[in-house]
Amino acid sequence: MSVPETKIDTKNLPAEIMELQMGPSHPATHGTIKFNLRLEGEKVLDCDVEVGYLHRGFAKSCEQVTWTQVIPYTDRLNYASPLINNVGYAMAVEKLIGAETPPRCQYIRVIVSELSRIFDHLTCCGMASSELGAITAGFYMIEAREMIMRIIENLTGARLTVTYVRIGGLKHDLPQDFADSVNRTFKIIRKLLDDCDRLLSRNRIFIDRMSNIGVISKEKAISYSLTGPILRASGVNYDVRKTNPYLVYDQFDFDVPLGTKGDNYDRFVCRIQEIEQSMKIVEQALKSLPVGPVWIEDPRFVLPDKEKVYNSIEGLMHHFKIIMEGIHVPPGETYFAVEGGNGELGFYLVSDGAGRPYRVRVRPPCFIAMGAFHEMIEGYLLADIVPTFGMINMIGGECDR
Amino acid sequence: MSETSSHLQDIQDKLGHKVLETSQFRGDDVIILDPLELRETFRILKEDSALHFDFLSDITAVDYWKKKEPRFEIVYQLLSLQDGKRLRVRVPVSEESAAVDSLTPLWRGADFMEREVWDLFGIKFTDHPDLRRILLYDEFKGHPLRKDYPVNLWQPRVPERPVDGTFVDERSRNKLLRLKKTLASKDR
Amino acid sequence: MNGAQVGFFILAGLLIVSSLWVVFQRNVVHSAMALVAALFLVAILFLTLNAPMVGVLQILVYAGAIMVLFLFVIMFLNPIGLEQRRRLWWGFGALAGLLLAGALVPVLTNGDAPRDPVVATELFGGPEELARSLFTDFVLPFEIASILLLVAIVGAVVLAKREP
Amino acid sequence: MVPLDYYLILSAIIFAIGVVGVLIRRNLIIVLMSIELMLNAVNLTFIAFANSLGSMDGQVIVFFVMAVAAAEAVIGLAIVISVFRHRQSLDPQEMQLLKW
Amino acid sequence: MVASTSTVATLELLRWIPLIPLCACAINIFFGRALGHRTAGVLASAAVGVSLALALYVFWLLPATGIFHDLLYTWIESGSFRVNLSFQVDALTAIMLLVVTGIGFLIHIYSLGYMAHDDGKVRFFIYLNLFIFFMLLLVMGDNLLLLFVGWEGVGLCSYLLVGFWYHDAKNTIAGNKAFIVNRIGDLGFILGIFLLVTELGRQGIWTLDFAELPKHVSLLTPATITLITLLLFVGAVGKSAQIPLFVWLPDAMAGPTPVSALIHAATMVTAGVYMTARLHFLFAPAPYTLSIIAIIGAATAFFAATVAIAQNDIKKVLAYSTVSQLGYMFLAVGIGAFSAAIFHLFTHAFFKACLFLGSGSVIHALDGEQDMRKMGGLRSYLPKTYWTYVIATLAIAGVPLTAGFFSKDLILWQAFSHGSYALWLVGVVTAGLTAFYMFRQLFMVFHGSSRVEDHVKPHIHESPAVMTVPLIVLAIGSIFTGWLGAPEYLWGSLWDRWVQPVFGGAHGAEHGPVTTEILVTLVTVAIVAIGIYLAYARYARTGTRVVPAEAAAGLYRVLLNSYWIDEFYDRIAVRPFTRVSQWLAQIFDPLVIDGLVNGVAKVARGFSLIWREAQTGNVQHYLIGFLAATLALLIYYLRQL
Amino acid sequence: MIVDIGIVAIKAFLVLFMVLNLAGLLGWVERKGSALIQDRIGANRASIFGFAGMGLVNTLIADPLKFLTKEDFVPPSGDRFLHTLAPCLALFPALVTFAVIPFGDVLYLGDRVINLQVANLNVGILYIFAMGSLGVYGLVIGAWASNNKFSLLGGVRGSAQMISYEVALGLSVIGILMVYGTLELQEIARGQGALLRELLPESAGFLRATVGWLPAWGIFLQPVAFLLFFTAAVAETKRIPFDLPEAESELVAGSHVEYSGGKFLMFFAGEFAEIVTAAGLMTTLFFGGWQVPYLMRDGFHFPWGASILLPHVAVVLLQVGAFTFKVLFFCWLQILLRWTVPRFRYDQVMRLGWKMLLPVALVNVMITALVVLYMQHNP
Repeated sequence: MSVPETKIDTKNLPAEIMELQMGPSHPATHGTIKFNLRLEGEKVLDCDVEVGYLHRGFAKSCEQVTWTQVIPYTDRLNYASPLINNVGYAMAVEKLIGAETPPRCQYIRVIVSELSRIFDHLTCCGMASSELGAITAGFYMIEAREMIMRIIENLTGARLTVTYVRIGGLKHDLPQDFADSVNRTFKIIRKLLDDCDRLLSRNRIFIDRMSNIGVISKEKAISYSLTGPILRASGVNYDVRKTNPYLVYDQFDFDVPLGTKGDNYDRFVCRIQEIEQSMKIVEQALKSLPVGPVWIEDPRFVLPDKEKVYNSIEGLMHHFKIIMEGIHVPPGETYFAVEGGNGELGFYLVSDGAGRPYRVRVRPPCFIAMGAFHEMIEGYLLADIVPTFGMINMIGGECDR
Repeated sequence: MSETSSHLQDIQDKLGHKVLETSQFRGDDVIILDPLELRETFRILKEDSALHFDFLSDITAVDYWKKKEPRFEIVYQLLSLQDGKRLRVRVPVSEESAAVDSLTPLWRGADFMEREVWDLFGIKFTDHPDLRRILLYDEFKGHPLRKDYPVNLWQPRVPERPVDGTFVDERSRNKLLRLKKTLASKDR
Repeated sequence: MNGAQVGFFILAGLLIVSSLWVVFQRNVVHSAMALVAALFLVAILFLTLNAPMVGVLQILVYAGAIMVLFLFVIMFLNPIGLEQRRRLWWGFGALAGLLLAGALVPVLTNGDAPRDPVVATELFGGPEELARSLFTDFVLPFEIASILLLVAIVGAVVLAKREP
Repeated sequence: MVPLDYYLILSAIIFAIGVVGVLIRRNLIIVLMSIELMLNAVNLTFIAFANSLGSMDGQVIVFFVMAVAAAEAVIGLAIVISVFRHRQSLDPQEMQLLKW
Repeated sequence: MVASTSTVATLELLRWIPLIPLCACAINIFFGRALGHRTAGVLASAAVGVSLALALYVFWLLPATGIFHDLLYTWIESGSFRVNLSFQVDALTAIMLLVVTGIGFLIHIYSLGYMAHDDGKVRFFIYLNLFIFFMLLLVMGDNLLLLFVGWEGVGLCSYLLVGFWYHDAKNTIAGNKAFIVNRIGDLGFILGIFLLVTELGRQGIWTLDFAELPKHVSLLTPATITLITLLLFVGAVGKSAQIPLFVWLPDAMAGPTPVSALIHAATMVTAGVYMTARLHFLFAPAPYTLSIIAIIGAATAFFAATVAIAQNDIKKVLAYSTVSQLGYMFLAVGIGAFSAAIFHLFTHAFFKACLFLGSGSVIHALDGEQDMRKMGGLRSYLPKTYWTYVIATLAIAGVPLTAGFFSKDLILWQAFSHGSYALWLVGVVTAGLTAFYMFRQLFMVFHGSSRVEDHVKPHIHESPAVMTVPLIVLAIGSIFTGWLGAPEYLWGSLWDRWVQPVFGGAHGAEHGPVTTEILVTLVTVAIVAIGIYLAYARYARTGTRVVPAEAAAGLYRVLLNSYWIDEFYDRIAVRPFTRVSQWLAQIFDPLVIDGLVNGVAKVARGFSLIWREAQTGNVQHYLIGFLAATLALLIYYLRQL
Repeated sequence: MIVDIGIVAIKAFLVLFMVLNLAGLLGWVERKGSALIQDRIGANRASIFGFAGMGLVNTLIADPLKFLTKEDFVPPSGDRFLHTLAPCLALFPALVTFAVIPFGDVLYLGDRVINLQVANLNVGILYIFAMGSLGVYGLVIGAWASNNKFSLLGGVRGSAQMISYEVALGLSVIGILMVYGTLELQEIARGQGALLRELLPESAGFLRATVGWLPAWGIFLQPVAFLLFFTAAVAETKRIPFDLPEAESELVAGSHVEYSGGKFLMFFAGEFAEIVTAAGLMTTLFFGGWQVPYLMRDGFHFPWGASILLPHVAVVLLQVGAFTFKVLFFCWLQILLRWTVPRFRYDQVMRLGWKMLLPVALVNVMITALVVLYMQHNP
């Protein structure tokens, strides 16, 4: 008897799987990144992250220029918080040299780092909320960010490519009315954040979109080497400023906000609270800002005064040597990490004693976070990519280098 | 400093002959490890309760072309979340057998970092689940962070990749399609 | 031939054309759109037949819901590729259709219903009339129809749902 | 006034077209749509008779036909979906399970 | 026969008596799990409690010769044949009502405690409520068909409850046995109903109403009546576990003890008695049947009593005791003493329920142990259980001034005065046996030295109040209910005055000389006393060795295995049946039947192989045929025009 | 005859003109409004010959011009015919629905009585739903014809969403229909001219005394229905928080992703026309339509007895003005909403529609039915 051989397996029917390439030019993938998604309906079954669209060969470029000339390159890493990159790189080189900057310089570095962190978090949260459709709240944050931007512009002369920090010091001291303008701005920012809090943090739709989405557990977060707000949202208390205090962070009173669930909402709240903590640090630093030079006193690494350069042959030669050959960093290697906007921003430098770095390696926090993205999004819906990716705060410049 | 030295001594005791050399520089603890059975060595570093380097900060490599033999060194930055101790592990790899054990079974975050090292240095990681280029495109030739890769080298142009599985309604006459057809006929 | 008849012929012509389109289009979505047009035209014909309520319902139910469902399924499955025309088979089908129409027309026109419509009242075909009829004489079928719809919903869910 | 016969002839034609569609098409969705067409042809006769007899019954029945059509479409499409999942095809000829 | 002169009144309250337990049952079916075990049980009990209250109210309203009637709707209507779904309550029904709801309520309460730790509690109460509903339907139905529905319903519930712990195959087998044996009886019963309907129908009377039937009994020939009553009695034999269909009842003890108490002692098994009493107008004019009933009853009573002597399972003893007591009732029926039968039914319900519940309490205390050889000396552990048990045992044994004394004595006196001395003798001997085995049980369980297994010993505890309070109530009933039917030489029978009108002149109480009556009673009491003494002598002393089954010899062994009746049935009925079935299944069916069927199929297939080519499986090809036929029809129609 | 046709044509033209212009206006309002909310300046670059002062007018002209002069792009693998048809399908229902919405009471012109409504259908509200249900085709067909996975996803989302919310939309109105007992919108609008105390039964003396002075607007009789209707209507217009078919951050622009130029303008205008229609419906069903409180055909009659008599033309103008004002108000409300809240996720929208709105609407219908029944038996 010829019974047609059709076994109907109702459990494992072939699914209508749709392959969708999201990016690299897609509104949600700010910066440039591509997700190769496999969807079942709207559910993400599989997500392959493709990065590298903004790869500029940062490391290779750094090997071609002098130690000092690397600093502008670092501006372009995480362009939402360029000052932290500057600080991190400069301090890594200083560690290799074995020098320590004067206290005023350290205080100013703390101030600019924290301003940059506020800047970074505001950008991240603002963009994330506006991608969710809450454009107004997003604009409020952008407005607050714009005020920070003005302070930085006033300080460094540039909005984004600041190049403010130097090896062994700073480009120049703070301007006159810096403290006043910062305090004035913070007042406005606090009010704006209050507005955002009302528009977002207690908005049912927003909470529904954010909470329990992109959950990553404590153990997995550690296993994926996540750092920064993402790790802390999962409940791991790791902040470089607290664990390995650098600069003068150990002199300030601030808290590290921690999450519990490790979902997007925790990340969002962590970042918002970190803004407040950063403002607290800046205010403390401004209050106890010591007087003194902002440069170390070591002619091997510091450019001479312009007066000397123009008036004496030694000065001119000194200047020429440093500019043309670069400072001579003793041979060796070192790793130095600061807490960047997205997490541990580490610099691994190798010097062979010449004026140029032999190897510059950045540990890019958001590049590593993108490695965990598929873990965060698989099993959620297509629309959940937007907040999840937004809360990672992938910055193309830093991720792709 | 004696404290950290004893720390290094601890590690040496635990790992035995796997540690080729230990050193300290500017307060950083550095050990150089034997590339053989690397994963097991790292497992000890990660899971030993006294060492407990449970956080893998970074993986990168350095090319000591014509400076050192073996040519490459893979550099791991480890961190202990308990007390914030850092440890740098360097693993020399020669050019001929440019491959070491992948650490993805220990730290899943090692995935991207190892792919980057493969991409830029051409060092293979055995047992890596998905060792592809990551920052550069698939057709890229060479590994640019090697010291013998010239800075100003131009890569060949990549032809357009074919796109499969798209439904094209032939009757839809629009400019682009017409343009392509005329171009094709001209080629003929 | 008066104005009403001219209107009817225009509508009828359009209806036949769109119906033919439904059947002979190779592209499913085009077929579906032609069917929407046909349903819309039928609704207008209903309006000319003193049945505004049913006409509007026709649009609401058929065009607004059922056909959207069709389109939804078409998109959901997204069947790629066009059907091949098989001349012999299609010709045979067309012939059969002609035969059927040829046989149906005389049978249908042979009824003993009055050829000219009864003059309708103002309310005829309106919601009140329909509702009165529906909820008095036809209340049992109405309830049964509701059960039928419920069964259809359950059945559709059971059929189309994939086991997790 | 348009005579009743016109409507009847029209619906006969539409019905025949629907039958042709069910007969010749090799796409289940179009087959279903052709069935809808046939139902509509019948509806048209109902409405036409209702008008000519001055009775609401025809319209009420059309109402029920619509309900049935909705149910039929829903179930039919659900079947189409599950068949497509098994066969990756909408061709009725692919579904010849009902034979010995 | 005599049309009752009673007045018929409508009382819409009646319908709620059965419907409330049914509602509770339905609620528990759908929401029982959601309500939780405890609430479900309380709900079920409360429903029966409400029924009890209603029954009491109805009882209070009911005049001595009145009938309450409540028509729900007409169930079957076919020509002049009409069956209503309607309830009636007369004196007989009222008593049954009180027994069912009263005992039922107490057992529900008891079950709350007894089943407290069982997983299937909700299910249990669903079944119990359903049972109560069907039982009430049985006793309240105003026609034979409704009675039959209740009859089958209680059978179903019995089956469900016997096999309640269905995880154990033994229990399900017991349930099946009960069901199958009952089916044999029911077959007779339904045949009897059919015969009654057709025979009456032949006379142009189409009815099954109890109110109507008596008027038409005279239309039937005596032979027909005898046949009908015999068939009906077969049903009663099955349901009430008489010889030869008693075998299911001992096995039915596999169910939970409250079930045994309610179904297999107090209510369901007495349905047969009730049925014969209800149909007394049919049975009374069938003397042949009555004598058969009397003989079967007496035989059963004696036979079961002898078996009970040797049983070691506490519940088995009670089961055989029940069979025996039912035999008494049928004995009473057989001599036409319906009133006495119902009276014994009534008192028996109390003391037997009390005994079962007491045994349940013992089993509960001993963690499920049922073997009397592993009991003993429980008196001090379970004081309340013990004292109620003592009272109930006294009652069943027929010790003077207890309920059992009065009712049993009434039956024996009726038999004696009826002139059936042989029956009387059997009854008296059985009474002695009853006393012996009941006291044997009492002594084995509560007296003597403890033979309880060591691991159980520390856990022995008196049952909670929910279980002991029903026991106490029932024990009180076991004494005082009997006083309702005291013989004339004491204070006279309230009972007869109440019930007798129902049976009209079916059997006027025959009052012989009082001295004779007292003498007869004294004989009975003496024999009972002997039985008690023997039991005391044999079992009451501490350290008594209890004969284990293996060592049993001779008569004891015969009794222990209940005359090997089960085996006998197995030999003569079950095994041949199985063998024939096997032959049919393994030889006849595959070869002959299948051969025929397959042959037809093969022939058909041969043709189909040719025809199937036309069946492409393609819908559209089928549509062509469809279309062709339509066209043909249309053309045919056109040609007609 | 000719005059009648002329009047209808004028009414149709006026309504069409107003709706389209309102749609254009809303485009400007939306930009300026959002800018106002977000502390920005907003659209200020459109200038004609360097004259940038009148932002509104300039934007009204510049926007369409910009769209019309852009390239009309059809994706290479798309379906050209359907791609062109889709925007028409999107715009058509949005425009024709306004035909049955009354914008004023009757106007007496000489001995001619003009009903200020383009078409008076006895199944008016059903007509609106029927036409509204056609709106989904533009979206779905456009999405399919683009042959783009993002637009396909948007189309699937859109069709599911619109069908789902049509149910809630329809059910939310049933209460209103029961209260006023008609399907004709003009009748519903007229019904809202009464005062509450005329509707309340004698027995509800306290209510009559306290709120009896309120006009019998739908919002007072069916407040829940209004909330449901508002939500469902916003969902039907596919704007934030329900803009899943477009969802620019995840689906780029969803169903519109392959549209540019004039076709996109049609989608755009269709969306704004839908807003206007939704606002018109909200006004007519829940806020008295063209009714001004206490304004009768001959002037104001206040509940406390005072009255101001007005000429007929003034009354009609007041009514039309009130209607326009209300419509504008609801348009603004929708825009406000769009710039305030984030977007739902697909499953959340479905959950809201089927598990929140639908049951609440059903309960509302039942309660309303009970109350209406009670009032019929206890007048």
